[in-house]
Amino acid sequence: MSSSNSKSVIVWVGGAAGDGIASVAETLAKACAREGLYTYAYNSYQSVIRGGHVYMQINISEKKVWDQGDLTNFLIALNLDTVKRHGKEVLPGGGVIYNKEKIKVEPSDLGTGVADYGIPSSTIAAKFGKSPVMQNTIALGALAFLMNFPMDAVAEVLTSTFKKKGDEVVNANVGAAKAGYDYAKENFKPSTYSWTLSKTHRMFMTGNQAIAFGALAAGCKFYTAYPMTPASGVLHWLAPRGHKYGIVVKQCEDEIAAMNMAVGGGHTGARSMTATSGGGFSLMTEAVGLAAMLEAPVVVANVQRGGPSTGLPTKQEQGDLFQVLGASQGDFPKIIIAPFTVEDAFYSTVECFNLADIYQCPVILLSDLQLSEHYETVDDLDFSKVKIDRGELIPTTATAEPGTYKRYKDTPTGISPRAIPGTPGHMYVAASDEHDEDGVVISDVFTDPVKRIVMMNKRMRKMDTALKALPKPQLIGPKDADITFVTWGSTYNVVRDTIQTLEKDGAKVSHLNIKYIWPFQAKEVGEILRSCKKTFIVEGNYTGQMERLVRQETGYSIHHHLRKYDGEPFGPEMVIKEAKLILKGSVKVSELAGVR
Amino acid sequence: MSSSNSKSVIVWVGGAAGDGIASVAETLAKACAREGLYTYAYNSYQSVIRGGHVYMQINISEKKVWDQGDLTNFLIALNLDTVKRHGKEVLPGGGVIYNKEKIKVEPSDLGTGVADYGIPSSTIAAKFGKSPVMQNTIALGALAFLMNFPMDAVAEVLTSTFKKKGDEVVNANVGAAKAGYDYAKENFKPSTYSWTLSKTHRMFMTGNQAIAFGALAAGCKFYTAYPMTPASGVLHWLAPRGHKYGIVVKQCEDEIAAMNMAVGGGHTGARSMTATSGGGFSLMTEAVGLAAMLEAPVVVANVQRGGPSTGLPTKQEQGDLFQVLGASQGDFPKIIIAPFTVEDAFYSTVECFNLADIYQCPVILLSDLQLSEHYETVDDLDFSKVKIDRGELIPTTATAEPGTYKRYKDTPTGISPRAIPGTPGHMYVAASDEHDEDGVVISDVFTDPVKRIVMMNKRMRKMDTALKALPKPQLIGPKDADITFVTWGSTYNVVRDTIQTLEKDGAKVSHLNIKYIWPFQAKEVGEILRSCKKTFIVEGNYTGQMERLVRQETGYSIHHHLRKYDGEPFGPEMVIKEAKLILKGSVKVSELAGVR
Amino acid sequence: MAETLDITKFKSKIAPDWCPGCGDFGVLTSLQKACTTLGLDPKDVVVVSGIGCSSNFPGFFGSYGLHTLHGRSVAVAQGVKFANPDLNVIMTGGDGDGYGIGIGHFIHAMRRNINVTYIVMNNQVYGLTTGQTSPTTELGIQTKSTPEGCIEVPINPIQLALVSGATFIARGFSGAQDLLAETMVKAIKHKGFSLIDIFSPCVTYNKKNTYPWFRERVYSLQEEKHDTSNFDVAMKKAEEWDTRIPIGVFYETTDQATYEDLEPAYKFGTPVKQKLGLGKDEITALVNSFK
Amino acid sequence: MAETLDITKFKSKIAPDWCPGCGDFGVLTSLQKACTTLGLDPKDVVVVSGIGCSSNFPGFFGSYGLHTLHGRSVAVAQGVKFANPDLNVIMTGGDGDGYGIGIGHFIHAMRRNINVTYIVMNNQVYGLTTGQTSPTTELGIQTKSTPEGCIEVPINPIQLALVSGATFIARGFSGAQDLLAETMVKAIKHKGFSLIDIFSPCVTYNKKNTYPWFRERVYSLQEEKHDTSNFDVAMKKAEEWDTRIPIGVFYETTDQATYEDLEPAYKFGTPVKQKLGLGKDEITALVNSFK
Ligand SMILES: Cc1ncc(C[n+]2csc(CCOP(=O)(O)OP(=O)(O)O)c2C)c(N)n1
Ligand SMILES: Cc1ncc(C[n+]2csc(CCOP(=O)(O)OP(=O)(O)O)c2C)c(N)n1
Ligand code: SF4
Ligand code: SF4
Ligand SMILES: [Mg+2]
Ligand SMILES: [Mg+2]
Repeated sequence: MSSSNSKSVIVWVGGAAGDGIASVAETLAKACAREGLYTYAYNSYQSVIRGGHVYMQINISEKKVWDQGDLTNFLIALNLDTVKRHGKEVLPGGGVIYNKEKIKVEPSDLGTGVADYGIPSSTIAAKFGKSPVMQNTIALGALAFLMNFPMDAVAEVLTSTFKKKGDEVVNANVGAAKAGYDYAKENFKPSTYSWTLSKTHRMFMTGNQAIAFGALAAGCKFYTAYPMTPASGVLHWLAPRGHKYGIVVKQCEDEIAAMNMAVGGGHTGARSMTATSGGGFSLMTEAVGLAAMLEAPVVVANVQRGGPSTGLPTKQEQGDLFQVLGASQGDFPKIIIAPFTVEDAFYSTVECFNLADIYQCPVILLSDLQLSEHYETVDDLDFSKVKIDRGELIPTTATAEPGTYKRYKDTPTGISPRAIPGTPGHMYVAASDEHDEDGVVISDVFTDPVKRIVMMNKRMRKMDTALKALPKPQLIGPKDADITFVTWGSTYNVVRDTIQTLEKDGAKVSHLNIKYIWPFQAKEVGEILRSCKKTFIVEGNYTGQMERLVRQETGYSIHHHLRKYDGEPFGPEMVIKEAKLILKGSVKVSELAGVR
Repeated sequence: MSSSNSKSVIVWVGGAAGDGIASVAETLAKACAREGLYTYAYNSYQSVIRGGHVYMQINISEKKVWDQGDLTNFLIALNLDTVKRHGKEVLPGGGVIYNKEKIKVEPSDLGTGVADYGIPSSTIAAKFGKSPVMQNTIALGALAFLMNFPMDAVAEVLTSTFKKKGDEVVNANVGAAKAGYDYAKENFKPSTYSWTLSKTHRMFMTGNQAIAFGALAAGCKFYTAYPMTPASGVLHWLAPRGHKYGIVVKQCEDEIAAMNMAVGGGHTGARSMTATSGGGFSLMTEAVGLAAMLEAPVVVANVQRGGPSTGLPTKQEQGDLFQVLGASQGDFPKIIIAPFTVEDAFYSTVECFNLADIYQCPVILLSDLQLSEHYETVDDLDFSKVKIDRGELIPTTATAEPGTYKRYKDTPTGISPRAIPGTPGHMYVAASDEHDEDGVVISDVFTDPVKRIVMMNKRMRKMDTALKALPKPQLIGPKDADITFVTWGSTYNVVRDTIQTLEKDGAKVSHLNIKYIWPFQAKEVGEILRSCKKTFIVEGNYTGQMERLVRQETGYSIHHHLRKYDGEPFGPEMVIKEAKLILKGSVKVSELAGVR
Repeated sequence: MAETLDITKFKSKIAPDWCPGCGDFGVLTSLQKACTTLGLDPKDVVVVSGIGCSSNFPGFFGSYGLHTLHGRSVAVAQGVKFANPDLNVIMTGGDGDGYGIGIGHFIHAMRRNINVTYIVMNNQVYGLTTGQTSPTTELGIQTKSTPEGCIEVPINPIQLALVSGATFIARGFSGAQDLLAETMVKAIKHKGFSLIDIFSPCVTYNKKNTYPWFRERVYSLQEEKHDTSNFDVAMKKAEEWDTRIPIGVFYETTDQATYEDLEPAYKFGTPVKQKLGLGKDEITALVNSFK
Repeated sequence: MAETLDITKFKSKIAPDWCPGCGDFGVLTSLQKACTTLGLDPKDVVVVSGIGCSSNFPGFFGSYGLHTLHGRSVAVAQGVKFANPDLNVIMTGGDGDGYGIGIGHFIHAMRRNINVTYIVMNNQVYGLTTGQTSPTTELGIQTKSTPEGCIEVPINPIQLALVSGATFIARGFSGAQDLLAETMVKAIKHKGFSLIDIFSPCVTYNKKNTYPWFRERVYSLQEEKHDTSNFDVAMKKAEEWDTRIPIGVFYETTDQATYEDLEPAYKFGTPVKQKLGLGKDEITALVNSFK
């Protein structure tokens, strides 16, 4: 977070939906990224198309930034509401940038040591056409001066952004930004900031874009979806690329269709995926079990948002862990992976497609709103790590003696060589009813208990095989740490940030992030946690779902927890505070911790 | 089970679907019930309308019978297939009854000491009309002689069954039964059985009928359903009674409609219920979360069958525990109850309606095929226990200052007095989006984190309130037992049976049945289990779902388990065998047992 | 409809947060007018919606309301009506909500001819999710999910309703409020399932089917003396698009019994108003039926 | 159709376990005849069903098959077709499966005019679940779930298909096998969505709509020289019931482009046959697009 690092700055841009906040923020973040700074931008928006209160938090630094931070150095306020809500959250030494011809700010709106950067934006904007968002560009220019950031970098981004709209628009925007910069130079005190700009061009992307990019890289040929926040970003990125890369991108009538179509596509041999959030996932669960029974590869992403029910459609939560674990009736093989960074979301998605093909089962990518929708600078991806493994797929050129092929052959690994429709001599019927090795259903004439057990064991054996092959969980940090953090999904990041601070203060800290949620790596996770002094899980839900899952699978009860379910992401400050209390020993351990 | 009790007998009736097995079995069981004997009948059938192999296992005794038993004393075989499959499962001293003019039985088909009771049924049947099922009636008559059961009792049941069809049919059936009785008397050796017949008339019903009857008694006014085995029995019992008791019984277009309609009905003030099995429940999950968020009372039964997916549609399993626990996204209040006997299914259903009204949340009745579909003699129900509690329901005659009523008032119990549509002055909008105490959604303009937390806590607090009020789990048997059984749902019964046998052999045995699954009574269950020497859970699924849930909620790992997932119910023999090995100490305890 | 109408009774304390100019404003006012004209008591009206911009409707309307799940308003609303047929049940939602994910409930509810009114704010796009294709999006239209243009033939809600057993079928335009309010009055009065498909322009995400676009094309069936009892003509009229687009009542019949007429359980009265529990004799009879 | 036709190629090793006399037997033989007549290779045929007696169909048919979820055959089948448009995709199922729980997928698939064939064994009852009402059960019919008689107007699948964009719409009767097989040949040949609604009597649970009942009533549209290009006449014909019931092709058009014609991604070839992964230049371009 900024305060702990002088070479960084936090900027908030606040206003109403439709005020063009995203574009201000994106221009700023892109400019920083291109100059070689790291940025992390989290947009706090509402379930409304126009109006409401929206604010984007942009954390900028020379070193990698892990989260949106806590308070802000600069607040660009596009309406009075924003000043009233956040004026007091600006750090001393910072200030509030706004159009003083539109908004009247009282000194009492701001904390002490916070500068009033009112600008006559309307007057200035008038020179550059009558687009209402022009005053945003002016504010951006002023900000550039105040954070001592090269104006040209901003101009460059504006130019590339608007060039398709023609020189006039480009010049207007660049002009407005410069005018804002100049006004600030003349009227505000010079900036205390100084930057060493590496100029390294980094990618700037969201978790959803990383997932979509990963799907494209993995050879996804069939993407189905029904729009749902916060998963729609995947659809929006893939839709315009489908016709460029030969991917059938299909918006369906509902999530039931999206999932069942994806199962059909996967069964037929096309790498298939769908994505949704908890509400849509509810409707997909029946087909998750179908995929498991047909042994059809399919990838389904659940991007979690605030629940229950429609809940908080645009807010952060990690409350669907039990839902994905309990998706569909009965016992069946499934793989659940929770990506934890934007980069990892890319690699994990590729991995999901491989695992789906190898184990011929549904693979659930469990993301969350913060991970999927926040923007972040990403160091270059390593494409040599992108390998495509189709598993035991029988070539469509193969032939077989009619009647000899057993689609569901009972094998030591549980994996049966898979033929797709169109392959000569391998005809079979894939059935959701229990069936024999050759696929013939056994539930109609006589449900042979012996055959049933063989097939159940064969399917479940795939999970034992997977458990052996999956990368093992790793404890980051010293073996003898005084405190061990446990995380999953996006909370990994705020905890990395926290740990840097704690280590600066000399604490010995370690960290276990749980990425492979199912099959659960009970032996390894249990051993790691039992070797730790004080364990502390940080997760974004009410009931402590991961904490419970860990106990269920390992018998180990984590000592301490910090849970959040108000819709807003964790900030480092609250995590640090709790961790320090725990280190001090002033937090009592949870009831079950230690009991057998 | 029979072998351990001379005053009992087991009869199997086997043939193909459509052979009229159910009616033979029902006549026999009814006759026994009317004479004061206890009976338990389990039908092993297939997912086919005609043909396939079906057999009904009827366990009859002077004392309460807990299950279908293991092997049989008499086998009524309606086709050769039945002889081939079960001939060897007849106990010495017993025999096989069949039509020797239709079936050719080899001595090698039967075990030693098993009598061949072939009857020229076709010839005899000819005298009583040409209905093919007449030979079943003849076999029944023969059986009456062989088990030394009063012929009149059988005649009486046949008479009452067929009286609506006219004297001719009655006489034909009674005649055929008598003829079978007489033929047996002349040709077979006299029976060794003797009965003390109390003549107590007992009810004879299935678990589904008990659930349906319970719903009727509880004042269910709206029952929605989409047909699904093994839950359809509830619909089939209620449908013809709807117009007699003022219940709207509605078959819907799918389970999504069934559940959402029930939520609408419950919200409006009618006690509403729906029932399905795992596949249909998958489709209902989204609306389970809806009910929780609207705080609408609704009862939904999931009658489990063999999974995954379509799986084993007509077979027993307890594999949906995780599914109901993970039903719908996010954290929300819900109550899950697993009835364990036919009587308890009746009382539990009544209880579900009360809890739904009191806690204004979805209540899930988690039954299973064996419990719901087996027939059993039931001692008279105690209707003084049937109380109707609508909870904090505001009378529709009440009035209030416009704008003063808060539907979701934050209260110490979490329960907010509830007004239903039509009540003057209490208008509000119930929303699936997060809302304020007055119901106004907070997710559009500004998702106030403080309000969000208040509402989450208020809803979840209802579960703390419920935990205090729910009946506490009780350990049956001595505190110092050498072994403690843990069960849920129908396995309670086979374990009761097992315990009787073990106690005869002098073992000290106790038993904990878990009826209230959610909110989980962690404190009590944990204390009880930790006070036991050897714990042993018997459940019908592959992954040991209840064993895992117990560990998740209590941190306690049960020492031993017996799991079954082949579709057939547990028989006492296999449970006894395992229990004895455990008592001997010759079974190693499960890995996690004992570890912290 | 008299402009002097005082509709405050049906206003809620919440100001609609639709985009300025959104077609849904006109639908809201029209329903407030209609319910006022009908002299309904707000406590006896239940407005049930799904999820979507249009589905935020109940929050802005002064009566009992339910804001349910995306696509489920028709299912939940039927539950409300089954439980208490004395209530006026009105469903409000969008084209995606009703004709996309919710189409199954829509069609089966019409078969039942259950006495409810369904108001669909059809903007031919998914608004709340920021502009994807909908079941009524025209061929070739570019949206976030169909950047190369929509390639699925749009649903024709009127024809679908005609062949599915709805007994009152109309279309409205939020730019023609008085006609819309009148149509709503008829629809709510009608005994049986009534549908009003309403052109309610999305000013933010639908750049083709705008107010002007509709104004140039719509005409009133009633002004043209359209015979609302003629099924075949209604089918033909429902084909018109592109150049001239009819609004008003397409079809209306009372020959078909309503669900309320046929449901035998209602002879015991309104379910929510019945006393609960079994009498002694009922218990004995039921217990004996198991013996 | 030549009786000498050798259909063994399309027989599976499993003997159907339908009740003796079930209408589905005739449908099975007819499809075997049709596929043989068309000279299809079983490896290129995928039969996709839901759950129900009729949905056990794929198990008895000699080709690739999918036995999916109740009501989802049309969704899964479209996934198969999207992934590999070179396959002949045929959906088989029941009235409950297709017109009840599955009606949403059915209607939206027709809008897409995707090139698949849907064969519905319509017995107007739920067979596998032992005889409850179905969306095509006639008014007044008593079933396990409607002991007082069905009170919902039955679905009219032909009219529903007509207004929903299906481009080949026919009806068959399993008691008229040759006509049925011929109709199937046309349907499979047709480019676009083809529906054949088939009267396939349930001898166990439907005591009204039996073989004799249909035999007395059905007549061939083709024999009556019905104009299959006339939408309005097709609508009228689809109203006929009670006394005379038409079978054969109601409506057929090739004016409407198929989904396969319009989906831009197909210019890269059949999805399952494309090579996977990105090239160096593609990677660079994509990476830069994020900078
Ligand atoms: C099960 C489920 N799927 C998806 C969504 C996301 N969602 C919310 S509104 C909406 C569509 C809105 O379109 P429409 O019904 O036409 O209403 P409009 O916003 O256009 O008025 C969708 C897909 C959801 N809330 N629930
Ligand atoms: C989600 C779900 N709901 C319900 C069922 C139970 N079920 C199996 S078949 C069937 C209906 C069968 O009727 P239909 O589709 O007409 O086929 P038929 O047996 O008449 O040929 C139902 C309700 C199921 N398998 N899955
Ligand atoms: S997005 Fe469209 S539909 Fe939604 S409120 Fe704005 S204008 Fe209305
Ligand atoms: S029950 Fe009906 S549909 Fe099912 S197999 Fe028998 S006759 Fe056919
Ligand atoms: Mg819309
Ligand atoms: Mg049917």
